[in-house]
Amino acid sequence: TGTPSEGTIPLTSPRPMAEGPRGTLLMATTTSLYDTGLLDFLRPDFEKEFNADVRITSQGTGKAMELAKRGDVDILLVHDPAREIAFMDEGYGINHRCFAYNYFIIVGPASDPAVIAGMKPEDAFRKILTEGIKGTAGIAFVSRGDGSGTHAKEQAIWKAAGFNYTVDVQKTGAWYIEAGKGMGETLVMASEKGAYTLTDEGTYLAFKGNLQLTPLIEQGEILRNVYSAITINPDRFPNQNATLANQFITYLLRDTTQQKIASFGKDRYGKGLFSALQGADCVRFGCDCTALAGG
Amino acid sequence: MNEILEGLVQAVHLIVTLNPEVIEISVRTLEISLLSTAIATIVSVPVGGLIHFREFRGKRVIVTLIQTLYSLPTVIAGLFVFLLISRAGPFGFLRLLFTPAGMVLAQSLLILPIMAGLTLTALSGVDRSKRDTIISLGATETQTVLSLIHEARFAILGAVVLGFGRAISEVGAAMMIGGNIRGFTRVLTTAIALETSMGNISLSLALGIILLAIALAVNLIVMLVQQERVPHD
Amino acid sequence: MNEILEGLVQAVHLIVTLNPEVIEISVRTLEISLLSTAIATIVSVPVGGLIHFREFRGKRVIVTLIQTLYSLPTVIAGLFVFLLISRAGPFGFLRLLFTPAGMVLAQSLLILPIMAGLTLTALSGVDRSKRDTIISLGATETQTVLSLIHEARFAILGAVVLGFGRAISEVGAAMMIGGNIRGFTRVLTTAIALETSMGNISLSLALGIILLAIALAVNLIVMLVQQERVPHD
Amino acid sequence: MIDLQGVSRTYGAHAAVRDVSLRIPKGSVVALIGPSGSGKTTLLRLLDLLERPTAGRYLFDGVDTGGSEQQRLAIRRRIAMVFQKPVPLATTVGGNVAAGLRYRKVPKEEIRARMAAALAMVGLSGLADRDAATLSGGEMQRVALARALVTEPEVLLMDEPTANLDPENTTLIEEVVRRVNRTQGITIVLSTHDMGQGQRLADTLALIMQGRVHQSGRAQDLFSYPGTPEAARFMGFENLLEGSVVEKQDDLTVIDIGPRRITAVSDAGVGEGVTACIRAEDLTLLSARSTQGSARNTLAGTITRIALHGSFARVTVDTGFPVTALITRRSAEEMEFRVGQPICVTFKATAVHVIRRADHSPPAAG
Amino acid sequence: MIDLQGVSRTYGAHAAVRDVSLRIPKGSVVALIGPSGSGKTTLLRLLDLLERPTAGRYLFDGVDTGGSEQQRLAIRRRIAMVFQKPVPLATTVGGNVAAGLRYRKVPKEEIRARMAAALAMVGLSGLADRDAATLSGGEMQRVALARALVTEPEVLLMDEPTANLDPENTTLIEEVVRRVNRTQGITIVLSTHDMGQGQRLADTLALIMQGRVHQSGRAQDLFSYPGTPEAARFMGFENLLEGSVVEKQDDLTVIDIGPRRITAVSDAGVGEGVTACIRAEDLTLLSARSTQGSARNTLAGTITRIALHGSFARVTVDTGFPVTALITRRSAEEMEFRVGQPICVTFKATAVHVIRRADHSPPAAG
Ligand SMILES: Nc1ncnc2c1ncn2[C@@H]1O[C@H](COP(=O)(O)OP(=O)(O)OP(=O)(O)O)[C@@H](O)[C@H]1O
Ligand SMILES: Nc1ncnc2c1ncn2[C@@H]1O[C@H](COP(=O)(O)OP(=O)(O)OP(=O)(O)O)[C@@H](O)[C@H]1O
Ligand SMILES: [Mg+2]
Ligand SMILES: [Mg+2]
Repeated sequence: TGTPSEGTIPLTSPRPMAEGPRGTLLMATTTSLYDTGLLDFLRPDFEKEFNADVRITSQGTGKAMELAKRGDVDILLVHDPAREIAFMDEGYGINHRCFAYNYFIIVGPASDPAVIAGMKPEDAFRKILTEGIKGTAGIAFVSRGDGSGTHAKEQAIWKAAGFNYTVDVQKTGAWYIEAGKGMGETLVMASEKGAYTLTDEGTYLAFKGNLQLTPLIEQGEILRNVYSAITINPDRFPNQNATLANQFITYLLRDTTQQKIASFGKDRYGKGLFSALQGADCVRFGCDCTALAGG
Repeated sequence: MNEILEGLVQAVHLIVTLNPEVIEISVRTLEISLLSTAIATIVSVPVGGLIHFREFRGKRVIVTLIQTLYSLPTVIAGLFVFLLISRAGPFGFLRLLFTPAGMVLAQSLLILPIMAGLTLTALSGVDRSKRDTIISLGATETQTVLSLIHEARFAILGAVVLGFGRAISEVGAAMMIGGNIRGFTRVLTTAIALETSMGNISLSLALGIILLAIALAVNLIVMLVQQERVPHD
Repeated sequence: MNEILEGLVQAVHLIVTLNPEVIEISVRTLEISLLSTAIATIVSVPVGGLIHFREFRGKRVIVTLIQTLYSLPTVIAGLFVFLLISRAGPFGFLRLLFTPAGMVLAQSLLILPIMAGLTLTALSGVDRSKRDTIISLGATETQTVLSLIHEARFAILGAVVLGFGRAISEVGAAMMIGGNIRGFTRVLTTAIALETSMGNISLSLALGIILLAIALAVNLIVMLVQQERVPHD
Repeated sequence: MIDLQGVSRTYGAHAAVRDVSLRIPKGSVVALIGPSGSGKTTLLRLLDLLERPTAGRYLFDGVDTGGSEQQRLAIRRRIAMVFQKPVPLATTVGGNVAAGLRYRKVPKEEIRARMAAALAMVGLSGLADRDAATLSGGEMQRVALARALVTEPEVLLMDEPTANLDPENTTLIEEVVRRVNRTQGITIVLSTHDMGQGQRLADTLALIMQGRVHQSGRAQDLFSYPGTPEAARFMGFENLLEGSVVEKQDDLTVIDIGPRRITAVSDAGVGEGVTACIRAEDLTLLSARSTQGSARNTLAGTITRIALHGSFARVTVDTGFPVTALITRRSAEEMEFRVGQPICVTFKATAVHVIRRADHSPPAAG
Repeated sequence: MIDLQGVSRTYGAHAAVRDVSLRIPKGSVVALIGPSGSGKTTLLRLLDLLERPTAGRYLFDGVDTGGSEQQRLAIRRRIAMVFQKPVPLATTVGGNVAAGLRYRKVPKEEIRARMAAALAMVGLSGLADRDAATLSGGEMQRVALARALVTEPEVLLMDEPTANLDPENTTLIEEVVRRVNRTQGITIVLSTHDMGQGQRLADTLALIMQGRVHQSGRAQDLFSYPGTPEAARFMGFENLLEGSVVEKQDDLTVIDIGPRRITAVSDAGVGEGVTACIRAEDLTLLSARSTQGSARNTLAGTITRIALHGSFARVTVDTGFPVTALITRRSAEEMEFRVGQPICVTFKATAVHVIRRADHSPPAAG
């Protein structure tokens, strides 16, 4: 679990500034989160309330963290728990908070050649690998292969299924395709190749119309996908806009915002893309759930 | 293939309804790429002229290096500028990262070798006898280079048009330096990349068509200007 | 800025240790871009020659359109080819998507306008009296165009070098059509994009340096070939 | 061979060639002469099918040349042209000479042999492997001739072929031209500023002025009987005297030129306005007033100017109007002419070429 | 003004100019003559500081020109050159003429005035606004002269300035050149293939052969007393007779030429090998064997060839060796010369220019 940092800056400001010079909050986020449109949906209210511009650059997880480490942004939004912990341990961030979650799904062609529909994710992966290495026709798995949060999750599933990723999975045959690109393009590739892949639900829903893929596995603890926000440690980079970053995190955790998160996407996809992550759920997912004063 | 048609329809729709976000992005795109092209032209054409005109050791090497930089991937150019202007970099204090000014810088650097190289090629195409005539008429080195540029103006204009095309169409440096920040550094190419990654293929195509329409307008203006001033200098 | 040094060290290390994956990617990159350049040259130089030579209505329009396509974003070119060769597209049955052949196709299309346009510019630079001489000596239309190309060979070689540079350095179409599949369609630019998105800046730079080294080697070979055959044809 | 029917070529508002009709039979040699900018080059470019006339027809060997580019190419391959400012193609001298043969897909070995022969013909055998861009002006002009002749054309067009050549090379080239005309029957049309060359080489001279064929005919006729004062001046008549006929006796005509009268042979009638044209070399100078000799005309005057030109001297005498005589330098020295000296100018009635004013316009079409 | 000291210019293995020493005083007019490819253009390019000599020094007005480009530019601006093949800059005719003044930052209005004056001088006033690329050959040559003269140079270099011009325009240009030389004291160096032009314009002629100054001197001296047989042939001596001196009486020298002997004026000694050079125009033809006249030499022979060239006739007579005489066409017609007819050739002893074999090599440096 992440350790809350003892920042020198108050985690909340007494009252949002309604006037005075307009502030700027630079945010780095992973593409899959930004591409859903959630952040642009949440942004205007914050900007109005806090008299600030939120400038969001969406990048690959690794790149986003690199930007954060170099102090080029004020706040980081990612979904890769292991690396987040490392990031915090190295002292780059403060105020590490979870603010939403959803589930990855495993999609594949409707014909489901490996017959995995409804299986436990770890078992499904094992089955795909066995069939793939055997060379069964029509079995393929497309991996993001780009070190993203989704890729990290995929590796975690392989591990849980009892495989050493680099030895047992990578380069074991044509069945395992390392795409090295974004989620949407990976989905397109899986669709074109009639392959399985692991995807976040939001991107899948956005691309659904152009894909010949159906969700085959939507259940399983291991598929859970938790999104966090981290303020960049202002002690490392003096000019950091940590106040505004913290305000944004506080804003994310507000009940009203949480409701908006939970409702996001309903109008378009008929169901929400994210679940709220405050209150009871919080501790369950191993997040820092201390209440924020004035949030 | 329907998407292409759809894209066309959508492009027309975006244009005629004056979609404010598209207009904002388009204007920014045009500003940044025109400015980059202008800066690169001001630097590269005289530099190309001087390299062409002067004889010095290692000239061939320099020309080959310039031509090698034709192959500079935009991401690498972007990375290079990123390292310079990132907060931890030597010019971090200028706060150029994730700003349009930073994008202009990156794009200028990116198209500089192409424009200098094509200027060199253009000038090599001018007959030696013209150069002799100009020198014999008492031109200084600078005047000679300027006159040679005037003689090769069509080819050099071609180089400028190409530089503009490269600037307006590149995405790597724009993404790396601009960050595709909505309302601030988003340009057509980064918007296209975003829409593509979001699966909005026909919207991507629509934005691509708008980009080409802008390029066409610029080219038409260049063509008209060029036609008007043919015989005079 | 340390990353640049680090990148250089890493590039040297990757090269001297003959890192098998880097070598594989580099060879593929070179193959794909050389092949694309060759195809585009074979198509665009004669086409440029004919457009230059023939007088017809709408010639200026075509030239302007070609120059406009200088601004074609690689992603849009990639998207266009994608729609053609994706499974649902008209040429889906060829199964070119996510194959090196598909990448060659996309890159050829991408650099075609640039090379045709620069060929046009190069030929316009040839003195009218040379053209008259060639025609008067009894050249057919094809022979005239070929002879004019020979007269403008330095500028046209410059166009080819530029086309190669654009092909080897572009990432949009390579990503879209090739898919950056490790061990199959990954090329240097898509690898760079990947490493960058993973935040591996110095590795990205190392790959960029290797790409430029390859381009340099190609340019040096072109330079040597060109020097050897100056006076003869 | 060549039949131009009312051919014009205009550039914008400017008519470079106007309504030219010209027939050039097979095997003949025609020289175009005329002032700078009169349209000679344009006419040759039309003949080489490099331009299409803006009006009129051009028949080559009876075939209309106004057809498709394909048809024009077939005709153009029977013609060769040496340009006024020949440009080298970017290859060797040999490659330049071989170009026309390569276009005609002549076998390699034959090309080599014919190329070498053509270079030898213009006295440049050693230069086959030289980069053509390094040739001197005269060398390039000779290479251009070799390049044209090597294709064995039926018609050879030459635009000032010896303008950049010294007398020796001029003689060489003229001999080559004469030889290919005599032995191979090649029809030749050349433009030249060198009147002597026109006369040495050509059966027919066409005087081009302001885009029109001002006058054409046998070299000797054009030389001796120009049709207009402009033509006369251009053909080297230095003394053009305006006057009117005051007396006639058979064709012996007395012309009143301001203060003096001269006698000429002409069919102009009394009262008619005429221009009397006399060549400088047809005037004789006599030191005394001795009326010796058979010359009809003797005008007394004073020397106003003596200009030495090589082995000749040009002496201008004021006889009421100025006349200029060309005599050998040696005789000028022997007779010790000085400016201001009184002298007699004599010339025969047959030495006067009379142009009737009525003949001037419109200029005779070729 | 100009002082070349042992200047050479080589291109690779080929020496285009070899060890040339030449002094050209201020205000003089020097014509370079010589065969095609002899190095005239290269020499003029050296004089215009377009090339640097590969050996030797070039002093301009006492200043070494081997300095920095800056220094050379300052000198070059005092020189103007008309190229052998003038090229138009891609602008109007006016823009072409104005170019040199623009480079010198002359005020706009002054440029306009001087440009108009220069165009008028070469007879092309109307063409200021024409695209220079559309000019005819001769028009461009005149524009090039205007373009050079408008900068009011101290030295004017001209490479075959009238090669593409008709006689009338040639006269115009020659007059312009003479005028600027006389009135403005401009030093002029020109190359020409037209011997007459060299003599008309130049004080000094330099005969260039194979990159060297073969002989130089007053036009008349070079014309009358060429130093070598090659020079003599180039200077238009058509009759070059090889022989040896067999008798001497004062400077009256009897030379044995194969079957015949001729008498000449020379300081060659008995037994010495010489070349006797006689101009065709210095030979007189007499129909009978009448030994009238003061001419020392009378050779009987038969006419082998008559060639008519304009108003002259070139008659070749076999007198044991062939000699060629140039007479007026009129007298050839009056005396009814025919091939095969026996005839006498006479010439004065002073008409024979004797070149002593010892003088041939090495060629005299200028
Ligand atoms: N770059 C070069 N490389 C080799 N030879 C050259 C080069 N430039 C000139 N030459 C040779 O040098 C010689 C002198 O050339 P130049 O142009 O001075 O002759 P020129 O006397 O002006 O002849 P012309 O009367 O034909 O114009 C020629 O034989 C020419 O071929
Ligand atoms: N494209 C053009 N536009 C306008 N005028 C032109 C064009 N081409 C030629 N002319 C004009 O047409 C006239 C005839 O040109 P042409 O070249 O035939 O003359 P020329 O008799 O060969 O002269 P020269 O003896 O000087 O070579 C010239 O006055 C020239 O300026
Ligand atoms: Mg002409
Ligand atoms: Mg020359």
